[in-house]
Amino acid sequence: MQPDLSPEEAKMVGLAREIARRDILPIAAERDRNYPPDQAYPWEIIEKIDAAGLRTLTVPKKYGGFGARHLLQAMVTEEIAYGDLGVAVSLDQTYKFTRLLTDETTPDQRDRYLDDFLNDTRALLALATTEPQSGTDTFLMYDEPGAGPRMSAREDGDSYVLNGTKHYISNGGLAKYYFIFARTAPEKKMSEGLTCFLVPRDTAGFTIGEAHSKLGRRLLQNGELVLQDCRVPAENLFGEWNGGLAILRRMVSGALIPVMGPSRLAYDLALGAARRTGLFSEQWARMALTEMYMLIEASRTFLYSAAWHGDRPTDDSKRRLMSKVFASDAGIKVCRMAMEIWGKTGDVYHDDRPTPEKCWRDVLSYLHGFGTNEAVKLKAAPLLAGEGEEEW
Amino acid sequence: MQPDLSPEEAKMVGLAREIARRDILPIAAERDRNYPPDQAYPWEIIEKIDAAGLRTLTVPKKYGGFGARHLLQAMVTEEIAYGDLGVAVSLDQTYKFTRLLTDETTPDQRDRYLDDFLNDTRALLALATTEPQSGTDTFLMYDEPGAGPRMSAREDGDSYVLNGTKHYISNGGLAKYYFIFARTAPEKKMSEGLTCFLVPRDTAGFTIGEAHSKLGRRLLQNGELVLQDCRVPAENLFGEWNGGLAILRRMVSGALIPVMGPSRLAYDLALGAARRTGLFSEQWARMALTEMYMLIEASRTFLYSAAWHGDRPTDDSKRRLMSKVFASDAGIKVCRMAMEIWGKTGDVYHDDRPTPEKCWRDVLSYLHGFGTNEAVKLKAAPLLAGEGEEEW
Amino acid sequence: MDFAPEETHLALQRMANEFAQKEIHPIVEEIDREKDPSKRFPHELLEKGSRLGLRTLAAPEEKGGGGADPLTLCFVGEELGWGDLGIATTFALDWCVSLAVERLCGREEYARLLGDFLEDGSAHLTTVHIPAEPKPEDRPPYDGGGEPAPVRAERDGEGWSISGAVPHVANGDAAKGCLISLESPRALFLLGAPGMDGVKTARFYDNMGMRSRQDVDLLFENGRISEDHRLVPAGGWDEWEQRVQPLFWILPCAAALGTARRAHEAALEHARQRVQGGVPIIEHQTVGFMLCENVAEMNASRRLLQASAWAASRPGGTESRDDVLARVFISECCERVARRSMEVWGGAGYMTEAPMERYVRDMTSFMHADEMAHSLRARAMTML
Amino acid sequence: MDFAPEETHLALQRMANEFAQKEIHPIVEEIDREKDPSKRFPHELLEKGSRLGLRTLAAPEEKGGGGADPLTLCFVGEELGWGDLGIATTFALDWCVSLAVERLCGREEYARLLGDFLEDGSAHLTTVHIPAEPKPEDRPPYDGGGEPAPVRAERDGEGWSISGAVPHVANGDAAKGCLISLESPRALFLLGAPGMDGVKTARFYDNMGMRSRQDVDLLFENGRISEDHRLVPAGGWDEWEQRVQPLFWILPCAAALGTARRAHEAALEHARQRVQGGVPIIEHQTVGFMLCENVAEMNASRRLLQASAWAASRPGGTESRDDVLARVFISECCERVARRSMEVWGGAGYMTEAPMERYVRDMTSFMHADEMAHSLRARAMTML
Repeated sequence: MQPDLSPEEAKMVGLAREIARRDILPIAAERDRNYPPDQAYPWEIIEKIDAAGLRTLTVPKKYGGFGARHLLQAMVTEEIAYGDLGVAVSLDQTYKFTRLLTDETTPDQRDRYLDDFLNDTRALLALATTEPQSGTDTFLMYDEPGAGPRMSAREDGDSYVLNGTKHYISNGGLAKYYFIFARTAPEKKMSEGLTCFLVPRDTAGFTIGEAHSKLGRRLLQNGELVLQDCRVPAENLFGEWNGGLAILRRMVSGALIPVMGPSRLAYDLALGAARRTGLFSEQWARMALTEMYMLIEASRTFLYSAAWHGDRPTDDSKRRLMSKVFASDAGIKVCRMAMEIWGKTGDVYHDDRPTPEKCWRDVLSYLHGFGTNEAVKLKAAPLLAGEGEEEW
Repeated sequence: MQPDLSPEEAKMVGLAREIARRDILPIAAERDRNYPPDQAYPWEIIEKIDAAGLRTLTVPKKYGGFGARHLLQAMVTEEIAYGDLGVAVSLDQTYKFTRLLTDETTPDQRDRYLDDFLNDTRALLALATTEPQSGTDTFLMYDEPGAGPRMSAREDGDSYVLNGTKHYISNGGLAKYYFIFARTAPEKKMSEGLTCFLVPRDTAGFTIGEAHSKLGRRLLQNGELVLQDCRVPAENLFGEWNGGLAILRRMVSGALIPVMGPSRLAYDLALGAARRTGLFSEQWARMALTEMYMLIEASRTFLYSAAWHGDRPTDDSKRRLMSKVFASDAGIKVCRMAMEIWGKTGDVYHDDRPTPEKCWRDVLSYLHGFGTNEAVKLKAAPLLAGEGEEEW
Repeated sequence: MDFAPEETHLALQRMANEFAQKEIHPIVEEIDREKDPSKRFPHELLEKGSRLGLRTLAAPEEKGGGGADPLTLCFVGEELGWGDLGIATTFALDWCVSLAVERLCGREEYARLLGDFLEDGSAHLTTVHIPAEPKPEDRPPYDGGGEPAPVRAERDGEGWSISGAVPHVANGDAAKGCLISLESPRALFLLGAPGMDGVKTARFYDNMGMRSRQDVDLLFENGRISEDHRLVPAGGWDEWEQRVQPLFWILPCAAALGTARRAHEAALEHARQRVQGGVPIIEHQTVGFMLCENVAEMNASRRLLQASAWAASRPGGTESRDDVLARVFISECCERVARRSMEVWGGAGYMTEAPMERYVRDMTSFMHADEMAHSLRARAMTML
Repeated sequence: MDFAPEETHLALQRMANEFAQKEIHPIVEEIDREKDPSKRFPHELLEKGSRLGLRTLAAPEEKGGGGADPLTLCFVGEELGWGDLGIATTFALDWCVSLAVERLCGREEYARLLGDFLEDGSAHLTTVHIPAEPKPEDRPPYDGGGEPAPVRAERDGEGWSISGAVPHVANGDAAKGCLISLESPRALFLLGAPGMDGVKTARFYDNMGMRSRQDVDLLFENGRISEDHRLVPAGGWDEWEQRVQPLFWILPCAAALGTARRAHEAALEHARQRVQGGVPIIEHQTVGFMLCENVAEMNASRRLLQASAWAASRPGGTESRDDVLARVFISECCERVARRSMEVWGGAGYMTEAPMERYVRDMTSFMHADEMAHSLRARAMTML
C-alpha cells in the first residue's frame, strides 16, 4: 500500500530527495567519469547528509539517532540513489551495520566506539566477507571445510592477529569501522570456525590495497582490505567465538536495494527526451515508457513491502531476497529502455549532465551485488513453503 | 505494505478462501472440460457465495451490503480465483457494476431494481460494449465517426428501441441486469453520441446468442447479446443522453484482475510436484520456483497497491492499468513454469484434479481481457507525467 | 556454401504442402474436438500419406523408401506441420526410427528389422528409453497412488526381461516397431511387431494439443528382448548418443516451425483485415512489431534447423550439443510465435471458433512432447 | 544446399584470427582507457591491416582489392570482432561502402570514384543520410541549445548545396570518402577526398564502448555535391534500398558475433577454473544454463547471418525485410551473450581489470551505433 509515513519520516525522505537533486546529481557525472576510484567519493556531501540527520538514520533514538525502520531506510536510500547509486550504497551499508554497532556490541565496545561514530560526520561502516577465492560460497554458506573466507585469526595473548585479504568490499577505504570475518578454526567448516571482529581503520597492520575500478557505481569505493599481522584487541571480538556464521546469516538474509533511484532518474531522462524529440508520438516509445513506469512501480511496491515486513514478525527473508532479484532485473531493463529512447546518444558518456547510460552502468552492479541473482534464488529456495501452500 | 484489513474484512477473505477450496476447486476441472459453455457456470456455488455475503460485497452498507473497498474486492476475488478464475470474474464484474447500480442510478431505477438484485441470490451484473467490429477502438476510445459500438438506440414514444449485437460479454447470459452502450447519434463520434441503458435480461427483444467456447476461463460464460427491436422504457436511460463515454471512461480505467488466484494455485501444484518427484533437488527447479514466488509477490503487492489507492484521492488510473499488464504477463509465466515442472504431464487435461495447464489457459485470457496488453499501454501513456518528474 | 534449396527439396515441399492443404486441413478441427484420446489417431489419413511415400520417406530407396536425408525431411516436415503438428510429428518419428536403424545397422539389417514396417502402410514406429534408475522427470507430478511400477530391465539368460510402465510414449499404441534404448548396460534393440504383442497400452493421455498424436503409457509385462533384437554390437552407444539420437531432437522441430508459420500467416491475414483506430492494425506498431518478432524468430529457427539437419545428413557431421540446444531454441521460438499470433487476434484469438488457440495448444504440447527443455539443457551442459 | 565453409573462407578466417590475436588484442585495452575520443582511432593498426588486404577486402580483385563477397566477409568480420568490435566495424564500413559503389555503378566507375581509397592505406569510408525532414531520432535527447542546425540539401544549379550537421557519423573524421544518400530527391552520391575538405568534424562523442571507432558529428558548411558525384541515374533508389543498404545492416553483425564469442569464451574459461560449492561453477545449472543460452543464441545468429550474407552475395538474392530483422535479432542476441558472460564472472565481471565489462560496453554501444532497433523494426513493418 501507500507507505504510511509519519510527518517526521516524510520529512527525512524530503531531505534526502533535496540533497540528492541539489547536491549529488550535479556532481555525480563528473566524478563518475574523471575521478580515480580512491578519490571519487564526495566527502563534502556525506557531511551535508550528516547535518540533515541522515547519516545516523538507523541509530536508535536513545543514542540520538532517528531510529528509522526498514521502510524509511529503503525510501531514503532510494531518494539518495536518484542522485547517485554509489553514495546511496555507502549510506545503506552504514545503515545496516549501524544495527550491529548499536545493538550487538558489548557495552565496552559501545563505550569505545559509538560516540566516535555518532560524532564523526564522516564515519561510515563496512562489513567484509568476500575474498578472491570465496564469493558465492560465503553467500550461500557452502558449509564444507576449505570453503568460505580464508582470512585467519589466531589468539595471541590479549589480542587476535588477523592475516589475509578481502576484496570488492563496499565502503572499503571509506569506512571507519569494519566488521571482518576470519577463520578461527581453519580446519573446520564455516559453521564451526568463523568469527567476526570489529576492526577500526587505524589498526596497525590494516591497509587498503587496491580501490577497484568498476563499470559503474564508481562514486562508491569498493576496496581491497589487506590485513598483515593485524593485531586486534581481544575486546574487539564481535559476537561469539566461532559464531560468525549466525551473524553472517542475518546480514545477508536479503538486501533492500535502492536500485529504483537510478531507475527513476533514467525514466525521467527518457520521458523528457521522448517529449522533446517528438518520439513520444511513436507507439513503441509510448509502450516502452509505460513499461518502464510499470517496472518501477512494481519494484517499488515489492521492495517497500519487504521493508515494511522487515520491522514485523512477518519479516520474511525470501521476500527480501527475491525483491532484490526482481528489482535489479527490472532496473536494468528500465535503464536499457531509457538508453534506447536516447537513441544514438544513449551510449555516450557525459561529464556534465545525468545520462541513462550511467544509471544503467550503476544498476548493473546488482547483477552480482548482495549475491548474484542466480545465487540469491538458490538461497531463497529452501525458504519456500515446506509442505502445502505458501502463507501468502 | 501488508494489507491492513479490519477483522470483518479478514473474515470475508477467509470465507472466500474457504469456498474456493471446499466448493469450487473440486468441481472446476470437470466443468472446465466437460460442460458446454452455456451450462458450465456453477449456479449452486454462487448461492453459497451469496449466503456468505460475498455476492453483495460492494453494495453499500446502507443497502445491506458489506460496502467493501477496492482492496478487499481485489483480495476476495483473488481467493475465489484460486478455485476458478471464471467464477471469480463473474463475481468481479458484478462487484464493479454494483457501484453503477447503487450509486449512479436514478431513485426510480433503484426502486425498481435494487431490491431484486439484493434478494435474488443468483443476480449478477454485466456491462456490454464490445462488438464484432469494435474492441480496441472502444477501449482506446478512438473518437472518430464510425468507430466504436454500432448498436443503435432510437427514441420511440416512451421508450428506446435498441438494435445490434454485442459479443464476448462476460456474464453475458448469466447476468440479470445489463449496462448496454448504444449509438444515439449514429453519425457522430462516441464522445457525442453514445448512451448507456439499463436492460434487464427479461426484456422483450433481448436474447442471448452464442455462448462462446474459449481456450480457458470456461466456467465463466462469455455471451453474445442479440438485441432486435429491444424496447427499453425511457426510465432506463442510464446517465446522460449521449453521455455514455464518460461512464465508459470510468469503467475501463483499470481492472484489478484476480489473476494471482490461478497463479498461486499453479505455484502450489508445482512446488508439490517438485518435492514429490525429487526435482526440487535440481538447481533449475529451485530457480524456477523462486522466480514464480517472486512474480506472484511482485504482482500482488502491485495489484494491492493499485487497489488501495482506488479508495483514495491518490487513485491513479495508470497504476491500475499497468498493474493489469504486469500481473497478466507474470501470471502466464508462473503457470508456464509450473507446467514445465509437471514435465510431460504438464500439458495433459484432467477432469478430476487441479492442473497447472488449466491455470495457464485461464490466465491467458488476460492477454486480451480488459484490453489487450498492448492497448492498455497506449491507454496509460498519456497519463505519464506531463512535464518533469512522475509523482512517485 | 550454398543456401539455395535443391530441386528435390522444392518438389517434395510442394507435394507435402498440397497434402497438408487437401488432406490434413479439412480434418484437423474434428480430431481436435474428439474427446476420447484413443479415437483421435487418424489411421486413414496416415495411410493416405503413406501411399504418397511420406511414412517411409526416410527409408533407403533400395528398400522401397524415399531415401530422403535429414535436410530434405526438414522441408517436408515443415509443410506437414503447417498442416497439423500431431500428424507431422507422427511421420517425423517414423523417419527418426527408420534413420536410426539404418545408421546403426546398415541397410541389410534394416530390411530384416523393419521389413514389416516397409510393407504395412498402417505401421508406425516409436522409441522407448529404459533408464538405469527411474528419473524424477518420469514420475507423475501428482500423488501417484496405484501407478504401475516404473519399467526396469533384468538380465534373463541370453536376453532381458522387461517389466513395468514407460510413461508418455509417442504413438505407442499405433507402433508396430519400437526402438529400445537400455541405459544399463548401454544397448539398443528393435522390438518388431510380434514382440510388441506383449506390450500393452496402459493409458491414453488427453493432451491439450497435438491431439492427433498418441501419448500413452506402455506397460511391459514380462516382455523379452534378446540378442536377435539388438541393433549394434556393444560399444555402439556413442554412435547412438552423438550421431543418431540428435535426429530425434531436431527433425520434429521442422514440424513445429510449420505450425508456427501457419499461426503467423493467420495473424498476418487478420492484421491486414482488421481495422481499429482507422487503419488496418498491421499499421500499428503494437501489432507490427509483434509480427516482426515472429518473422525474425522463424527465420533464425529455420536457418539453425537447416544447418543441424545438413550436418546430420553428412557422415560424422553432427554436433550433439548444438543439436540439443537447437531443439530448445527452436521450440521456444515457435511457442512464442504461436502465442504472439494469438495475441494479434485479440479476444477473438482466445475463442475456440478461431484456429489461433489451437496453434497455441499444439505448440505448448510440443514443449512437453519429448524430453523437456530443462532436461535438454542439463544434457547440453555436460557438453559445453 | 551446402553449409560447409569453403577453403577461401577458412584461409581468410585464419588470417584474420591471427591478426586479431597478434595485432589487435595487445592494444585494445589501452585504446579503451584513452579519455580523449579524438585520439583513439588506431591509424597505425588499421594500416597494418590494410597491408594484409583487410581494408580493401571487398574491392574488386581487378582493381587490386580482395574481391570478397559478403559471405566471405562475414567469416573475416567475425574474427576481427573477436579481436575488437570498434576496429572490426571500421573495416566493415569500408567494405559496405566499397560494395555499394561497385554494385550501384559497376567496376569502371568504381575506380574513378574510389581510386584514392584503393591507393591510400590510411583512407577510410563512411556514409551519411540526409533526410527530407530531420527525424526525431536524430535530435539530441537533452535540451539542444547551441546545437548546429540539422543538415539539409538545397538545389543549387547543377548540384546541391549541403549545410548543417549530421549527427553520429561512424569514423567520420577518418573518412576520405563518403556515400551520401539524399532522401529528397532520392539520389546517391559519393563525395571523395577533395570534397570532404569542406566537411568539418564538429564533435567527437565519448562512447561507452566500441571506443576504437569514431562517432562524430559532421558539419557541412556550404558543401557541394554535383552530378559528378552522383552514383546512379535517377530511379536507382530501389536498388539502393533493397539490394545495397541491407549490407550496412548485416555485415557489422559478423563483428558483433565475434565480440560475443570472445565474451563467451572468457566466461567458459572462468567457469571451468572458478570453484564454488566444491566444484567448478560450470557444473552448476545456475551457470551452465546461461552458457547453454549463449551457445544457442550464437549458433542461431551465425546461421541467420550467413544466410543473409549468402543471399546478398547473389544477384537479386537479398530480402531486405529479413536482413533488417536479422540485424535486430543478431545484435540483441549478442548483447545478451555479452551480458550473460559478464554475469558468469560474478563480481569480478564488473571490475575494469577484467575484460568482461568492456565486452558488455562494446556490445551495448553496437546497439546504438547505427539505426536503432525500434527504427529498424518500424522499417521492417512496412515490408511485412
